[in-house]
Amino acid sequence: MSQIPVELVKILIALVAVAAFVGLNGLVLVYLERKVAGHIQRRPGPFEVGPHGLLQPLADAVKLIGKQLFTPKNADGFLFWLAPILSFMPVLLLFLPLPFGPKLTGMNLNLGLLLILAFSGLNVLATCLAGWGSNNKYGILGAARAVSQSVAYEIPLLLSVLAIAFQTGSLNLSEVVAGQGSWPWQWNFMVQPLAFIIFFVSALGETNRAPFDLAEAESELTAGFHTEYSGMGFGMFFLAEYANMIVVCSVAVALFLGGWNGPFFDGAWWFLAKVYVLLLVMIWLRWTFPRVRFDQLLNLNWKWLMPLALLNLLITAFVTKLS
Amino acid sequence: MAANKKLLDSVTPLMVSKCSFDKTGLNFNVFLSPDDIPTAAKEMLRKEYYLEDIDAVDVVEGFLITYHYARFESAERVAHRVMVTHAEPVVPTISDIYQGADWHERECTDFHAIKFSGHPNLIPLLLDPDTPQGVLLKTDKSRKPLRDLIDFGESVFTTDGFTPFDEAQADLKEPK
Amino acid sequence: MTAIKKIWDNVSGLWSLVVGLKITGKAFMDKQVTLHYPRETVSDSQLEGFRGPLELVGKPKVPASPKCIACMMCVSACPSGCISITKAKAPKPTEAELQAMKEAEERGEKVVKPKAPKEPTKFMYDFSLCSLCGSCVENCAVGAIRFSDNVYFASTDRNAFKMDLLYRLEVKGQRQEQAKAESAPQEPEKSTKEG
Amino acid sequence: MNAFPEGDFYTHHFEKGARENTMILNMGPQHPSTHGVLRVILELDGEYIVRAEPVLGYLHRMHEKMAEVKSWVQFMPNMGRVDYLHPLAWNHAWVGAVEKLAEIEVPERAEYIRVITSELNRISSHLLWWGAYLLDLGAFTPIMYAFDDRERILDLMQKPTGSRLTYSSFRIGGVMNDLDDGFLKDCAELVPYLRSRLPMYKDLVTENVILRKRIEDVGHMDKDMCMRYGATGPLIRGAGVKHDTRIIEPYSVYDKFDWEVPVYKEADAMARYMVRMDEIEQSLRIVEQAVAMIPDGDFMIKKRPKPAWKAPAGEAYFASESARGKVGIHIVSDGSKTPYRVKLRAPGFSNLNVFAECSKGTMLADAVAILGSLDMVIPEIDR
Repeated sequence: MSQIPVELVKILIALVAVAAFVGLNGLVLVYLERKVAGHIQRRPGPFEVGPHGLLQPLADAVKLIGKQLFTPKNADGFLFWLAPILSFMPVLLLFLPLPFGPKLTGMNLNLGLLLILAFSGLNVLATCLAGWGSNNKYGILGAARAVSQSVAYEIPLLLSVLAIAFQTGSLNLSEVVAGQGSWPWQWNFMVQPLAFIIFFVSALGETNRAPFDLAEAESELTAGFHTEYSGMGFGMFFLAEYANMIVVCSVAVALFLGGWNGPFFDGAWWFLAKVYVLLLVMIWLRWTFPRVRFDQLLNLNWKWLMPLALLNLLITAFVTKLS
Repeated sequence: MAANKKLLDSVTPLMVSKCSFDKTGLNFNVFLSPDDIPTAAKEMLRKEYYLEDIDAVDVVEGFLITYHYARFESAERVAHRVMVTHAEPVVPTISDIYQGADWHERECTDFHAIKFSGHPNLIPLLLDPDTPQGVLLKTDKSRKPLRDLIDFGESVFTTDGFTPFDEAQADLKEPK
Repeated sequence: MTAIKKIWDNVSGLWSLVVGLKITGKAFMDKQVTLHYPRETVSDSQLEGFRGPLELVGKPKVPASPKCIACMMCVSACPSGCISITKAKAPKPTEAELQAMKEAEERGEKVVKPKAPKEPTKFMYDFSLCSLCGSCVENCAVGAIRFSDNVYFASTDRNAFKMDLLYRLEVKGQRQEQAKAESAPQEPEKSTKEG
Repeated sequence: MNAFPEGDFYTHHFEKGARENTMILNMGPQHPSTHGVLRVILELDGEYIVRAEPVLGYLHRMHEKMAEVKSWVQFMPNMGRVDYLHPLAWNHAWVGAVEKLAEIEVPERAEYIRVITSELNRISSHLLWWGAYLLDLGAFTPIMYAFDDRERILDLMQKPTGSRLTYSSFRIGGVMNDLDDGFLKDCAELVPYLRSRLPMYKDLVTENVILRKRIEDVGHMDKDMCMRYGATGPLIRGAGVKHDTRIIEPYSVYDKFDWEVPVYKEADAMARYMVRMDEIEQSLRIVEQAVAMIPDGDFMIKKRPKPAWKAPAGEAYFASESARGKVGIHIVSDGSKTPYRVKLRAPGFSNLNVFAECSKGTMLADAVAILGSLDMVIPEIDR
């Protein structure tokens, strides 16, 4: 009997931990989103279930799980149910290379950044399948929007990440974080402000968050690609959306905001705190702005973000070469 | 000032009467024969009137169809009126001149079962397609003669032999 | 020139986004404007002018019996036909009265038949039909109906909206008397004076 | 070939155009941005609209038939329910038409009360439109701020009118209730408060670059188009024509106040948006002046019409300006207890008619922006 490789056990444990983390964070984020939305709109938000509505997301989760799973007529059953699974599963992998703390990494990979970028691309496929498989016209429109949007926004995202990679000379997230100091002025954000802004805007586009939530624009497409999903089918998309938000924010924190480094006490709490600050900003943006139109969204990408990101990359390359 | 009296250059109305705006909200009543309606509408569009609405009143003599025209920049309301019989309620459409008339005409068809000849899309608008047309039609008993209802005001132009109230028909229906 | 203007437009556009964020951020910090319904309720002063389901007004001295004279004005005024009133019938004359009437007739005098009392025996009101327009209240000659201030009236049963207003008035009157009776012992002097 | 042979009457009637690769999309009657139960059948080429056809009648209640069976007084509550967002304009049109027919002289104080309540109602209607339009465009927060302010107006209006939504407080010959001093004082206080909120609206939404990019140069409706369709209200004012029934055919006491009709030349959705935002300001001006100028006197004529009141025979047409445009009521009376024929001209009916032509060749998102900028109230359109 051959021995079970230690690495495999480690990854399995990490995956379970990540799944728990994603689930927990999803609940917290749902609560946070609704609470922040409420307060921005000068109302209390969820209030009835548990103290200050703390158990509301749990109740919602139970409700979603308890609902009937419904496959629409003439839908492609296989693709239809593959889509939510496909949207959720890769997200777990994305968490593996994230450096939560100096020692707290699921899988310390040299190409961690590449893994994240590669697997986050899979999400598009899920959206596409969901729209196609559900045999719904709104779904197809939503999926078509989502695909062109994600494809477009991946480029500036990559380019801005590449700028950091050039600068630090590594694709290992832990190394990138370790290269930054404890104080805010030692973080990459100070050196690469443009890359950070481009990354953040592209991240909004990539995760389909307002004002770029065109794939599910409810006033136009009712619910876009997940129009036909009920119960946990919808729940999976929902969870995947929040998990994706956490991933992009974590990457932003690791690349630009010093990761676990922070004044006085380095550690995972700094990482989490920064991630949640970014998430709050995302939520804040969502509840403030109207949605952009589709051609404007692409214009913004191709005419502004792309050239700027390229320019930024060029300058970074120059400066790195010179120094 | 004959042209002014007639109000319209392109067609000869059957009768033009003047009303008090304060009393009825109308400046002029223009009686037309059904065939002249589109020509008159064309002229009204040229004179920068817009179509407010089209409505029909079911009276003993037939249907009195009223086209209300008004102006954007001054208080003026002209009513084009046309009488059609119950037996053959057909009026040519003006939806190719005033596109807004499209829905008004369809509504009229729903409510009074009036046919607008030449209308491209005369399908039920407000009513369910299965509902029979003419929900606002009155019964023979509840119909009133036109002269009991509307005072058209002082006539300024009349084609010979025209009266807005077709007396003969009204007398037939009301044996007294 | 146009290029500069274009760039300026874009910058001011971006600034407008920041202004928007500032406003929502301020609202986030501001206090909330909603009421936490089950724990807080709308104050009575804010309920002024509120129209709940109709109720009958009792006579000032006998709160359990209605002011209504069954003139049917409200019934004819109501656009939706939600009120139905049954008038009281003339009481059946007793034997003695019948006798008296007969005698009067024989004597050639004017017969005095007992008149129907001017009051309703039944006052039914269908709240589910009512459009709360107030025509009945306005047209009532004696001010016998008014809108109640029952804000929290809700029911899942359709029949709960068909109300017997006479019965409700009676119950209300009884309750008032009860309340009076209960409050009476607290003021013994007053009650003895009344007694 | 139709992939879904089921369809219904209207989808069967709406045949696919000559172009290939188009799809037919049923937007509504249950769709978030068709505000109630409007249904639009669209032929789409990708995201672009080739053809659009609104299908009405999902909220049709046949008010015109109801008018023929109810008495003159009894029809009043119906007017509160035709257009639930600005019912007082309809109230005004109905009482105006009947008063014109019966030649009733209304006390001046009653006219002032009508103007004050109707203008407050107009503001609340515009506020709700503003919030709902932003909701269409994907901003969720403005509607809550609008409701906050709208709620204050409703709280105030509740006292004299007895309702918060479907007002029917006008009466033939006057109004239902008098305004007391408390109301006038509160009203005078509310006006500056609402005015102080307007800059916030401007900063949060009007100046917002995303919104401007969304609705500028979208949904072009010029004067010619409005004329052909009979579109009125903010549509025609957004097309650069100074047309407001309150000024053109002055009714009530509107000619006594100092106010302006906002006019924008751009004829796009942004122009219509700006017209409405400016109208809030102008309505505040009217309310402010009316509250200061309101004379003493009766609020109802001495001989109020009883339920069985008979109007004289004849006809009358009365127009009033609602938040959506020109409301017209045409009455034909035979001198009996009930009207012989009542025709209601709903502004939304004509305004929505423009949509089919206007949305041609635009993107789906633009169609939503155009539809919102028309400010539809479906019960009014379907009547």
